[in-house]
Amino acid sequence: MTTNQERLTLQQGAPPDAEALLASMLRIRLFEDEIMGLFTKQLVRGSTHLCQGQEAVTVGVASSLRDGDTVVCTYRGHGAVLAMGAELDASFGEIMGRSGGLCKGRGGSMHLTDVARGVLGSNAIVGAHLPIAVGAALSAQHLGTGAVSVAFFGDGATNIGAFHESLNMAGIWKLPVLFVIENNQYGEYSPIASTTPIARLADRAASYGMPGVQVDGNDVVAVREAAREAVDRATGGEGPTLLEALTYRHGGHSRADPGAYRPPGELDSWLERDPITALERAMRAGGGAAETRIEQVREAVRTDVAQALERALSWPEPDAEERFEDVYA
Amino acid sequence: MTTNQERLTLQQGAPPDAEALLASMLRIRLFEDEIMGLFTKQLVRGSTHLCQGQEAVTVGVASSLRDGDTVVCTYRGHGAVLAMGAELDASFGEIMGRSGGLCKGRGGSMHLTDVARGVLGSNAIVGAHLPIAVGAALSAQHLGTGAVSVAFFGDGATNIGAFHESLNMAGIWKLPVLFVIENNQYGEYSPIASTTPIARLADRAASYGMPGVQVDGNDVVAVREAAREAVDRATGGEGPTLLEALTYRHGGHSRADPGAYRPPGELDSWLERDPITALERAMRAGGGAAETRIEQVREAVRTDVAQALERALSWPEPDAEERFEDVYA
Amino acid sequence: MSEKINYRQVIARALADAMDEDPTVLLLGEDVGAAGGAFKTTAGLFERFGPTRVRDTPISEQAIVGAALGAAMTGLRPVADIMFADFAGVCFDQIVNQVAKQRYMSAGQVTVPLVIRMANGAGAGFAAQHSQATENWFLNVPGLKVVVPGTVEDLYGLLRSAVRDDNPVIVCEHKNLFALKGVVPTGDAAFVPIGKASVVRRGKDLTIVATQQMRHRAVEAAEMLAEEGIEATVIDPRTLIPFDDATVVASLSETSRLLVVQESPPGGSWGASLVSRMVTEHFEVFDAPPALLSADETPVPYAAVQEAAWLPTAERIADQARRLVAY
Amino acid sequence: MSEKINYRQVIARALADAMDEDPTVLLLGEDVGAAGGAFKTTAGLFERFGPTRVRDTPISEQAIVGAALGAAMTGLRPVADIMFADFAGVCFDQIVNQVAKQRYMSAGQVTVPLVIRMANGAGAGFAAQHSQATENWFLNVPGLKVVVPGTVEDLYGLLRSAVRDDNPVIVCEHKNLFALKGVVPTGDAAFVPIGKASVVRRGKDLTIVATQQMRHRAVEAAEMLAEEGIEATVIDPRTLIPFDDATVVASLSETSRLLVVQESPPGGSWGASLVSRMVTEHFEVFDAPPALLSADETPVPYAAVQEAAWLPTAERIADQARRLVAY
Ligand SMILES: Cc1ncc(C[n+]2csc(CCOP(=O)(O)OP(=O)(O)O)c2C)c(N)n1
Ligand SMILES: Cc1ncc(C[n+]2csc(CCOP(=O)(O)OP(=O)(O)O)c2C)c(N)n1
Ligand SMILES: [Mg+2]
Ligand SMILES: [Mg+2]
Repeated sequence: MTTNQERLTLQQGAPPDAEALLASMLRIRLFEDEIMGLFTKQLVRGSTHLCQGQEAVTVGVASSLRDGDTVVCTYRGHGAVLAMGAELDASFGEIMGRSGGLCKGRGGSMHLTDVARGVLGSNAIVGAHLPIAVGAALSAQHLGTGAVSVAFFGDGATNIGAFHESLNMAGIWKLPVLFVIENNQYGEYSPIASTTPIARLADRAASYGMPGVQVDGNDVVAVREAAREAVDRATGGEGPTLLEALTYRHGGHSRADPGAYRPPGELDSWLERDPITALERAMRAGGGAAETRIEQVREAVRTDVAQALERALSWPEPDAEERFEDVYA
Repeated sequence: MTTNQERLTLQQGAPPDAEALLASMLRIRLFEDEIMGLFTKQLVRGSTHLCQGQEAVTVGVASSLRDGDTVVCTYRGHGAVLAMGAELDASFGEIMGRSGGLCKGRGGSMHLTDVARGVLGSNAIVGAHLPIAVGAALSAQHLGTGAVSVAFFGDGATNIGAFHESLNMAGIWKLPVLFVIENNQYGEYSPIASTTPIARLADRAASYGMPGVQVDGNDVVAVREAAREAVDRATGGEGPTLLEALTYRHGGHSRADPGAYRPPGELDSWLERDPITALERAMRAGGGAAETRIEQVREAVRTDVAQALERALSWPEPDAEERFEDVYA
Repeated sequence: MSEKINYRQVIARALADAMDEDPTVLLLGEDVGAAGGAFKTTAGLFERFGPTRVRDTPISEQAIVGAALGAAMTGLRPVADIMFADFAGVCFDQIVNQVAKQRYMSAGQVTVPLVIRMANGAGAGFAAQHSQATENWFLNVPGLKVVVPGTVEDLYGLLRSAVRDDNPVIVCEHKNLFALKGVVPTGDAAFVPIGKASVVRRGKDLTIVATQQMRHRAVEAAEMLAEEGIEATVIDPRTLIPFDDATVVASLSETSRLLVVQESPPGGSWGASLVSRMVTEHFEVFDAPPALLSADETPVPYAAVQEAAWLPTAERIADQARRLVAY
Repeated sequence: MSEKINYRQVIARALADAMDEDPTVLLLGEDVGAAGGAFKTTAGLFERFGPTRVRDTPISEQAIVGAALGAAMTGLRPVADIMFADFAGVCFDQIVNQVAKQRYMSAGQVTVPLVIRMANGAGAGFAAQHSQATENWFLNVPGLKVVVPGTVEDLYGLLRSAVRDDNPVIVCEHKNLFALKGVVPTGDAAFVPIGKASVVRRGKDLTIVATQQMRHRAVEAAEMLAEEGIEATVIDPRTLIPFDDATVVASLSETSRLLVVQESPPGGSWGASLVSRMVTEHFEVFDAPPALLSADETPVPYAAVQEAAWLPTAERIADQARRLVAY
């Protein structure tokens, strides 16, 4: 099975496009921070699932994709959707149920969709989007588009039936799929070890005749490198890859979950490995007025996020009658 | 992963209880032969799935079980049910929809159930009985009965979601389950290689932290030995085992399927490895008037099956009004 | 093509014609390819269109339906076969939570031109897990269309319309009608619009609504009744979602008596839903209580006498009709 | 225990009392243990009864329901929690083809004392895949019982009865009623029989039938109507399978006007099924067309104004009632 020993990582220094990667990760981080605030202000309905701490996974993978490639993700999908380039204001708007939202307010926090950017949908049923990713890959293979299909999902999702059926089908048909496990160590509140009898989830790839690769999910360069290899395999007709990115969600599972079930010190040790700090550290190590460049990026993203939120807040709720639209084509 | 190198097989000679094993396998063989005839005479409705050629798997496993152990199997379950000791006449009767049937004619060929003999049910939904087997094992563990739960299923069933969820749950809870793959090389008409990207299905056990054992499914002794080891693990609190028995169905998938999709010569090569002939060969090699003993067994089983069928044919259809019974307790 | 063809064979013809017409149409399901289908309903397509357009799948209904959905969202027009309709149970989430909702949740960003075929119905001795009228499982789930063809012509015409439709369409092929014969018209005349009922027989005394196997028994009953001077209109809705209420109402305005016959238990059924719509919206037309003749409220029993008794018969339909007319 | 307790907390109390009563009662589901449940409805049980009786499971609903079924067939009384009711989609085969049919197919050889809990309903902004009235998915499947408690007392009483019942019982806990308060009687008085409706309010002018969230809106509507001199009877069936028709009929014989209110689309719903039974079996009692007020025929939208409009409101219930009485 492939391992990530020889693969390029942040240890070898920040990549040329470090600023772009930093901006993309910061964009997600600040976006999610704002959503938390909006939720407590009751501007977000139902529930919301944030991904602070996991930004390097979605940004790393997204940065390995080309136009035409597609992504499906979960209810914890704000990061994936933004990493694919979705507008901040339309994303804020959707989560607040405003007319200008990505889905005109009809989908909400768990269903962000931006087909123009390759995001086919965010799914609120654990594992249910994996078969959909297989289907997108089937189209790519059948139509010869050369596109790759990516599915982001959690560690807990590897225990549901749809995971098994999807990897098996993609394996037997050698479909161009990247199955990306965002292993943040927990389901909702259960540590993965309490629900899964093996430690290395990537090993499940062996059941489907595909490589299983484990990578530091807080190292955006390592993630991108692993994703690129998988994209090359996929486009080369060698089939799917199961990519396990080890990461951590800084917050709770959803809403106001304080994450009390986490052993003391665990969060701190992961905060020290914060993917954004890690990239900035590498940039600084590279010198070249890194400090100013980092501050410029931070400032720019802060402004973008603030202005986008302002715009979204100014949008009206959708017309109630619009609820009858799009049930059928 | 455990292999069956060192394990006892027919090569080391026929076991002391060879005659009992032979009788049990013959009972199934002749029963199924009669069912084929009854189906063509339209005395069996819908469809029926026969297991000639696979007798050593169910008989070998059943002979490793103790009172209180339970079994669930598939629509191709006549062998498992008979191996557990179900009466021939009641089994014939059920398949013909007679009042004296195991389920009073309400279940039919795909749903033979004989709880008194530990058969909790035969299932017509591929894979759906695996979670039920997990539940029976959960009862055994929770109530401390020491019972073991067995699920027989096919090679094709290893690709359905319920397989994955069941093995994972049994693995994490270390439940006393034997997951027995009757690998007869085909789904309905598809060779397993056309639907499954790996050759050795037992290897899937690795995803669930349990041993995966492959055994010659046409060697009743080898099957029993492997099953005994699994039973010992289960009762010893070490958890479940995935046991893959390599075998072959001599007939088609169901009804009048001629099995035309099978490469020429394949059936013949498996007929040479017929599990019943194999046991008889070992008995003969052991000498001791084997020929007469074999003939006595054959004669006795022939008579039992013939008389049981006669009885079952004499039974009336159930009363139509009985269809309203047992919807609720 | 004016020669006779049966309900089983016409499926392969309809699919072949659809595949000829549109290269993005692709079939997937267990043994739909090399084996020609568990019911031989796709015989010959694998040889003709090859393994990439006629795909044998693993036994993985969630992946079959979900992959078909993903493919439909990205440029193909897949036709997924889940064999016995009862297997909709193992992929129910994909059908009701995914296929039915993707377009709505995305506010129209995705389109789902998807057909899901399944063999429904009782009467052939397949017992409790292989005989259900699963068309009733989808009635409460907006976003799906459901067709239940009862003749060779309707099966061909609705299957062709389903493949051309830009929405998910569930096509229920009744496994007890495979031997039924018919003749398929040529050209566009062969297309049967989704959502349009057919008036099988016209009579002034009562309106009988039934689908598939029950439609044929209803016609049988109507013929018995005719000999007694009772003239029944028999309507086959052919589509359950969207349902052609107008045709039923038009008939009721003449007969003012309604008898709905179905081969499933009454709870949550299309028949109960129709009766409810008719009385809540057209109460005045009724001169007698509407009647709903259903199968028993039990799983489907295996024994021949029990399954036969479980299903409404032509005799029982006629009896119910007589009581209604005598009311 | 006469202190107030809410709809969320009473679940843990009912389960604790059931577990005290019977050592074979065991809970399993995702995060029902250490975390006390995704909705905190099992808080404290893990600490009190330990990890073998309160089992955290992998995210594997098919295995959860199937394991509970197998355990129920072999001596335990499992209570399976599948969290949001919409997840019934991923284990639908286990519920409708396995749990509902094992006893029937075996001709009574097995008994299935099993409870499946799920949080149903809309109104809280959980959007299309987490808000459905899935109680309607099970109506066409004989072999199951389905209860839909709308008050703290009914939830406690029905959950206790469900655990004692020797049949599979689906308990729908409405996620928008968790804050509702009530007082649970002590002893046997606390048990609510499965299959018995409750008459919430008596009036001579019309009969309103509604469950859970809609039951409370119906009462609100009835109070508005009372101020106008319209007296409505409000009936909460509490159980959908088996349904207490008798109580509805008794009321109709006084009011002869029926209004059914539900928070799902009409197709295949319990409301349509009830209307159908009432008119086919009790046509004479009606002086006006029965009315069925349902949610819209669309998936559940997320935006506040849209979801609010999707659900019947007290105002719309009152309007419908006025039209009915004026008929
Ligand atoms: C089929 C299904 N079961 C249960 C849930 C409830 N649920 C939502 S998130 C979640 C935990 C998922 O854990 P994981 O896959 O690790 O993803 P994460 O939330 O950690 O990103 C669960 C159980 C669901 N949405 N769908
Ligand atoms: C969920 C489900 N999908 C499909 C089927 C139809 N079917 C019946 S038997 C069978 C093949 C099963 O193959 P395998 O698991 O190898 O068992 P075998 O029949 O070879 O013993 C299929 C696909 C089914 N019964 N249930
Ligand atoms: Mg996780
Ligand atoms: Mg097989």
